[in-house]
Amino acid sequence: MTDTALYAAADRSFARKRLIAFAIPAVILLYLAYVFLAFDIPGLAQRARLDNAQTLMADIYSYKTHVTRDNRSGEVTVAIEGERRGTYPQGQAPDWVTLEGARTVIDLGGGNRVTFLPDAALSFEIAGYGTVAARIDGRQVVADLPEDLPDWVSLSRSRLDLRTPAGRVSLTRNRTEVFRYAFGWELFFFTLDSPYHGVSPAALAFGPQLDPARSNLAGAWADFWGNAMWHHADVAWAIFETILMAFLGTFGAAIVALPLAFLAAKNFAPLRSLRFLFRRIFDFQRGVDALIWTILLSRAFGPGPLTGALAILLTDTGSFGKIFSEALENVDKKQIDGVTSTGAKPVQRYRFGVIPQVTPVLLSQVLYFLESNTRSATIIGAITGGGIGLLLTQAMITQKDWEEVTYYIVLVVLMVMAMDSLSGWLRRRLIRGDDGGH
Amino acid sequence: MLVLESLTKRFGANLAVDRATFKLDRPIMLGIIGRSGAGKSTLLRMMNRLTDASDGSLMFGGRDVLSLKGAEKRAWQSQCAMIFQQFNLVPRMDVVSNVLHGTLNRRSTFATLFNLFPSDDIHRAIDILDRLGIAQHAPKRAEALSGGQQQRVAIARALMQDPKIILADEPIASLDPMNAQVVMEALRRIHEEDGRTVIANLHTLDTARRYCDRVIGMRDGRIVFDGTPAQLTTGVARDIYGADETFSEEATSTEIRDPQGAAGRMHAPA
Amino acid sequence: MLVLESLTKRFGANLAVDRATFKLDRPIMLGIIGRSGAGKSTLLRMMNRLTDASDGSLMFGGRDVLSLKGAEKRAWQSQCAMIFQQFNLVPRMDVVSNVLHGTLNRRSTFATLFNLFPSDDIHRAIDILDRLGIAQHAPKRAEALSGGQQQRVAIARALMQDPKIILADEPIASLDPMNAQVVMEALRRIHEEDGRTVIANLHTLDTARRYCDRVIGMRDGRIVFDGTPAQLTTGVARDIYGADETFSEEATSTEIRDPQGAAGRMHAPA
Amino acid sequence: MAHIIDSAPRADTRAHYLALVQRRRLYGGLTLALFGLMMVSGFMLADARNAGGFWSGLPQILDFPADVWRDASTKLHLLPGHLVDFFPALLETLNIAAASTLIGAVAAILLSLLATRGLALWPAMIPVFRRVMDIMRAVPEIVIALVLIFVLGGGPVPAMIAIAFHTAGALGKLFSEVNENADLKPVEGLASVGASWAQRMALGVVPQVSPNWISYALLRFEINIRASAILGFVGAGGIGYELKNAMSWGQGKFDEAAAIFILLFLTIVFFDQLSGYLRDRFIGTEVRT
Amino acid sequence: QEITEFRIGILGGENAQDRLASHACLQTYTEEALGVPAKLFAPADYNGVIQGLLGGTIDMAWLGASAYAATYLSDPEAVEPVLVKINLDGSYGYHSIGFARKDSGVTSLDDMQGKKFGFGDPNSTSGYLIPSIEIPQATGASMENGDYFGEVVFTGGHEQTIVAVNNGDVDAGVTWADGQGAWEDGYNSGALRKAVDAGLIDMNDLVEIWRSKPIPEGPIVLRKALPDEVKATMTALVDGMYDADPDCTYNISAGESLGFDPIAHEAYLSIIEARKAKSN
Ligand SMILES: Nc1ncnc2c1ncn2[C@@H]1O[C@H](COP(=O)(O)OP(=O)(O)OP(=O)(O)O)[C@@H](O)[C@H]1O
Ligand SMILES: Nc1ncnc2c1ncn2[C@@H]1O[C@H](COP(=O)(O)OP(=O)(O)OP(=O)(O)O)[C@@H](O)[C@H]1O
Ligand SMILES: [Mg+2]
Ligand SMILES: [Mg+2]
Repeated sequence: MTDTALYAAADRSFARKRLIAFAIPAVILLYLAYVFLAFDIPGLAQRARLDNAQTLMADIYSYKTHVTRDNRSGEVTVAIEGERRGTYPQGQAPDWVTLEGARTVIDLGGGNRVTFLPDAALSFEIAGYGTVAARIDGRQVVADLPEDLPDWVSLSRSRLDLRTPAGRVSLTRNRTEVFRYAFGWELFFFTLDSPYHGVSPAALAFGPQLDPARSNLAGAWADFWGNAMWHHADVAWAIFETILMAFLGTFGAAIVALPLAFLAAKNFAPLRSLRFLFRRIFDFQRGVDALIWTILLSRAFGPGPLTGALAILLTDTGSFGKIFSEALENVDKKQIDGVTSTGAKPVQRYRFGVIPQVTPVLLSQVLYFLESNTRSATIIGAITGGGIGLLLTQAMITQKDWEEVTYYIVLVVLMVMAMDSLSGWLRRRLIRGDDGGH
Repeated sequence: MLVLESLTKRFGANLAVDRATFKLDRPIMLGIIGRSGAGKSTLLRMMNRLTDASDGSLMFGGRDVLSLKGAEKRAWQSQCAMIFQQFNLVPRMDVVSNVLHGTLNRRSTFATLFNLFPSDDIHRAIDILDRLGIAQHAPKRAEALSGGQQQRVAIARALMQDPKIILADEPIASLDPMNAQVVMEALRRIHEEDGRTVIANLHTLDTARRYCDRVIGMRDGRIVFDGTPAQLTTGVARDIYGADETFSEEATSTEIRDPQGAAGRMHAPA
Repeated sequence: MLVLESLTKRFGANLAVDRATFKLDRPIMLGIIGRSGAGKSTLLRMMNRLTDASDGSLMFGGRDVLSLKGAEKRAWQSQCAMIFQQFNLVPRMDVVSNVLHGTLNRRSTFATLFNLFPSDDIHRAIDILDRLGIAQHAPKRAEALSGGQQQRVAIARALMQDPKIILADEPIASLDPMNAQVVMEALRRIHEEDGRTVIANLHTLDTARRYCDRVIGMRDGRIVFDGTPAQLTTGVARDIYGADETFSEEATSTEIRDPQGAAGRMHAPA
Repeated sequence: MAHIIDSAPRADTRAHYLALVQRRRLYGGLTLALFGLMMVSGFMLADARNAGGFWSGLPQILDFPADVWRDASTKLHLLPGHLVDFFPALLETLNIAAASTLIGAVAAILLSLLATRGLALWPAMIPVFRRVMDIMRAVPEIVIALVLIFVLGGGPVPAMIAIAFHTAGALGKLFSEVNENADLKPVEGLASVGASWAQRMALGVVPQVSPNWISYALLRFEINIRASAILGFVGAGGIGYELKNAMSWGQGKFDEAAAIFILLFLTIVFFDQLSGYLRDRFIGTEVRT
Repeated sequence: QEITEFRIGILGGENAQDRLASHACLQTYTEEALGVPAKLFAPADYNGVIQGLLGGTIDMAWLGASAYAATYLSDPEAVEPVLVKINLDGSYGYHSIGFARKDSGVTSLDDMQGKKFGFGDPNSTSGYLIPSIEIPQATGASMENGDYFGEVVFTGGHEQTIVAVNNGDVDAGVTWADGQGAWEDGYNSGALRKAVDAGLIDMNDLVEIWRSKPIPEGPIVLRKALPDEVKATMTALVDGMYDADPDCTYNISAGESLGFDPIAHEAYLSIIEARKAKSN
């Protein structure tokens, strides 16, 4: 009898548990389904541009050199990534391009060869396929290709486009272009106008002096640091500015928040109303968020790292104010009593009764924030105009050089991880080794 | 010398200390006993001015202690050292720094904020630690010490204040019997050698009997006994503790029986 | 039935279990004694495959237990229940759920995650709890129970596995004498009524003598004694525990002397 | 004699301690000086590299809010309409935050279990999973969002994926710290009955750690609301996008900006307080039981 | 009254590094002419520059006409227009150009019904203000989502618009160009030309679908509060740049031009009115 009652009770309790076990995932799934529809994820598949992803992936590890002939003037230019700053001086070209007056022979490697012929004509020897010849006939592009075009060819009246693994060739009335792809980040170390371009590191270190005015190492460093395509010096400054924003913002906020936190802590606030007021101010500062502070401050201070630092400072004063005052509310009264009983003055009471207790909590919080603020500073920089964040977002928005974007991303990730390790290291060191309670 | 007149503390409706009155006319070692909640701590905290009294007066050397304010109040606190059950040290600071806190009242705020204590003080602190047998722990953090050692650091801090009176609020309640004995002996020695008044809250009868010259018993905030240890019979104790017939002294004992049979009072009652 | 051959476990340079060899040919109740660090726990954990053996073999019914992997290994674990000194229940879950965990191996992961235990199992769990005298605690959280009750829940979980062998690692070490007796009696009853093999690590001699059919003594990882309780003389015990002349059995005893004077072995040795 | 023996170690202690104090003062002083120097020079450098100076900017700090107020105050009657108009954008921002927190938390649970000693399914892989979480945590959301906007087009999905990715790393680390403190006994108990890894985790670990997990996830949700608003600034939709457009137009649309700001601010404060309250409750229950 | 440094703000249109690089020559000339350090700032968007000018943290910038109007409407005393870029044919107007991908089949606004249309930055004259007034006149419908176009979005800037159209993220967009020279080159100057020079697009992939009436070129503005001799020096410097250093002129004027000529506030009155009309 008791057993049947127990059976029934257990059955009921398990029925309830099953209900909960199913209800929670069901609610979550239902919500995700709603989000799925609200965000139009089914439509995403159509909108997604996988060719973009491909471009991006290819750009990350390779670059292309453009060989362009202006079909009106017949002038041939060779430019890395087609950029002004990556253009070979007139009459010069990499060794796989042979300039022979009206003819230009471009060796794409592996038996693929493009020849620019006079009068806007070209021939393209494709390994394993044959030769494609094309020219401009009046206003129209004509090419000797079979009726059904292979899928790597696109031909219209105004344009011929041939995409082969060795490279890409396009012909329009105005110009003929050949792209040759190569691994690596182009001109990462030296631009074309540097005497050190294409010189091996060993030759740099031990070889003959290349520039009479400068020693090889000093010259190489100067040319690398001032690289006009990669702007290494500017990038280094940008990283430094970002870290500076995080550093000033975080520690500035900690310094401002500490005395205010006393006014907002239950056990230290002289007035209840004052405590309430400061709590609301902290909530406000956090609620407004660094992003909006940045916008508000940029009127007064203009673009630059100081504005970003102040924005972080304002938000974090709110966060720290809250965290610190909670830490202060949890202090151990005994230590304060101990110091008070010796006749210590109020300031001494805080110095010895309170500060040593809260320092570990405070310090570890501040250091945690330092790391996360490095990330925030990247984002804020993108908005105020400062630091690596601006370079990164601008490079991304203009969607041009994904290798630069990759470079910045790698740098940002390394920067954040470095700050993470640094703050972890400081946390371990200071909190264990801190005996003065500084 | 020290005169309490109807010293009273009210917490809301609760009378924690109810018209406590007694008088010390020379430095003695005074024990205050009573069960938990009897008002012992509150009494001591009022004497040190950690807690404000509700009523009554406390005179020391003719001065009205309760009316002192600000710097004068703190000066009084520095003359009237306090030792706590939980030691109340700053655990993350080293032992010497903790002892040096005893000089805070005398030194300028600014210098102490940066931990700049004169080296004379540092030497004296080490001497005091040495006297209490824990000089070798000087550079350690307070939290790294055992309970008994921490309590001796607290005593050292009190001595550093060079006080007229030492108030000790259940100084041995969190200690094991061995450490309890060391600490009580240290307090006794300070009383005897330096001639300082020591007032100690104790919750065990035998400790009071063994170390004190005079014992005060409190119950529900009132002083219900005031006499020599010899007058403190089991019957009186039963009254103080509000216990019934089954009360046994051993229940409150923490004493270590001396194996040589030399246990007992260290000295004759005053 | 169960054959251990040179079963060995090395932790770095330390030989926790050193070529343990014994054989059980029918279900008995086996006690393993030895002092702390002798390797008792490690031996049991290897048998349950919670810890991988370094060397040797363990055969059960002709099957090589040590070579089992994945699902087969888990199937073996479900046939060879384990009871821990610290109970190792899920404290925040109710008693019945904890007992039902004994069926995890048989049920699909998905079903168990959603609490889809068949109601037959639920009823059986309650029956088992009833058999162990704690059915009334079925709906409570495990953490709300006393130690002895929790250990009985652990035994219930073991029974729920319907195992051939029950391994118990110091099942009574964290229990008071009263609860220890209840738990040991439950284990004995399970052995006798269900005919299951019970292997229990015990750190007290008298418990082993009183409840076991056969006793193995371990010292420094090696099996130094294997015999009936009757053969376990004080001299032998002294060898096992590595104690000197002052060794007294009472030092390890946790037995409650029966006030009616009916204490003693519950049954004749096998 | 006894005196000499007695005082020798004391002199030693003194010298020893004084040396210690000297050293500590030196290091403390140096640290403090270094820190002060870094703060001051860092401030001066930032000041120099900024377009406007700190001291010259300080008196103007209220100019912008004043402009906004001047513009918005004449159009207060439009405010309720704006609040309604922008509510769907706010909802989108909240949905991004909630969905990414959910997805990120689920991934974080898996990652953290795989990266905790004693719980990991493949103990040898623990360092790998830890590194993975470190990297996921280090990548700012904005980076992933912008890359995904390139591939997927603008809208909430890139933001959601970006935030979820970062959340998985950030929560994963916190979760694995919680997991490390979990009691392994119940897990061992379940292992002894032949439970599979999933069963051991779900029945042995989750009940212990879920209050802390939930508390951290709530905190993260709060952070993610801000993150998703910020991502709107770079084209990921939601309230941030509206705010950027209104703010950029400036004079003339400050009433819209003000309305959006009020919505965003109230939302952040509301969820801040709500999550604070819920966290107290969850941690509270844990303490109680 | 003295200045200690001179701060030049550069509007969006290129990525930040390239913007700074193309203005480096101007920075050098400024330092030579004024004898104080010159600094370049490249905020992320128009608003950054406008706020800088209003707050007095940026001394000179080349604004779009609409951005000038925004600045003027916020504070008439903040800046004054001094110079304007002169096109190769001597005019100082330019056009808002609507364009689409050639392979999308869109050749005019008529084909855009129900499709996705992209503006640039809300503060851009050609990227938002003028098309948002003139296109509704042409289509006879508002720019609200679904009214004529299926969806109307802000891409954030000229360069983003070009990329978005080129990628097919939007079906058509508007940006600025002088409308002179060859379409294939992206005209003589403007955002399209810059994109072509940067190797970003091939103009053969794109078609023009709409062109606005001429828009007055945005002015180079100086902060009114600057000392008069500084204003005069800077005006003279930029005015004479075309003769002194054509390459630098090419860099700072986003393509080929005849340099800069003086202009006054009155040239922008109509734009200011248009902008007022677009405000709530
Ligand atoms: N800060 C306070 N607020 C309110 N009531 C208090 C406070 N401090 C003490 N009391 C009350 O005053 C009474 C006396 O407390 P007191 O701590 O002085 O007793 P005690 O004799 O020291 O006891 P114990 O041995 O437990 O320390 C008790 O009823 C206590 O609850
Ligand atoms: N996980 C481990 N890693 C390293 N050494 C271990 C481990 N587990 C046990 N040992 C060592 O193996 C030896 C045997 O330990 P075991 O726990 O089996 O002894 P025991 O007889 O159960 O002792 P106790 O009564 O203390 O439980 C001991 O020396 C112990 O330190
Ligand atoms: Mg007390
Ligand atoms: Mg064991």
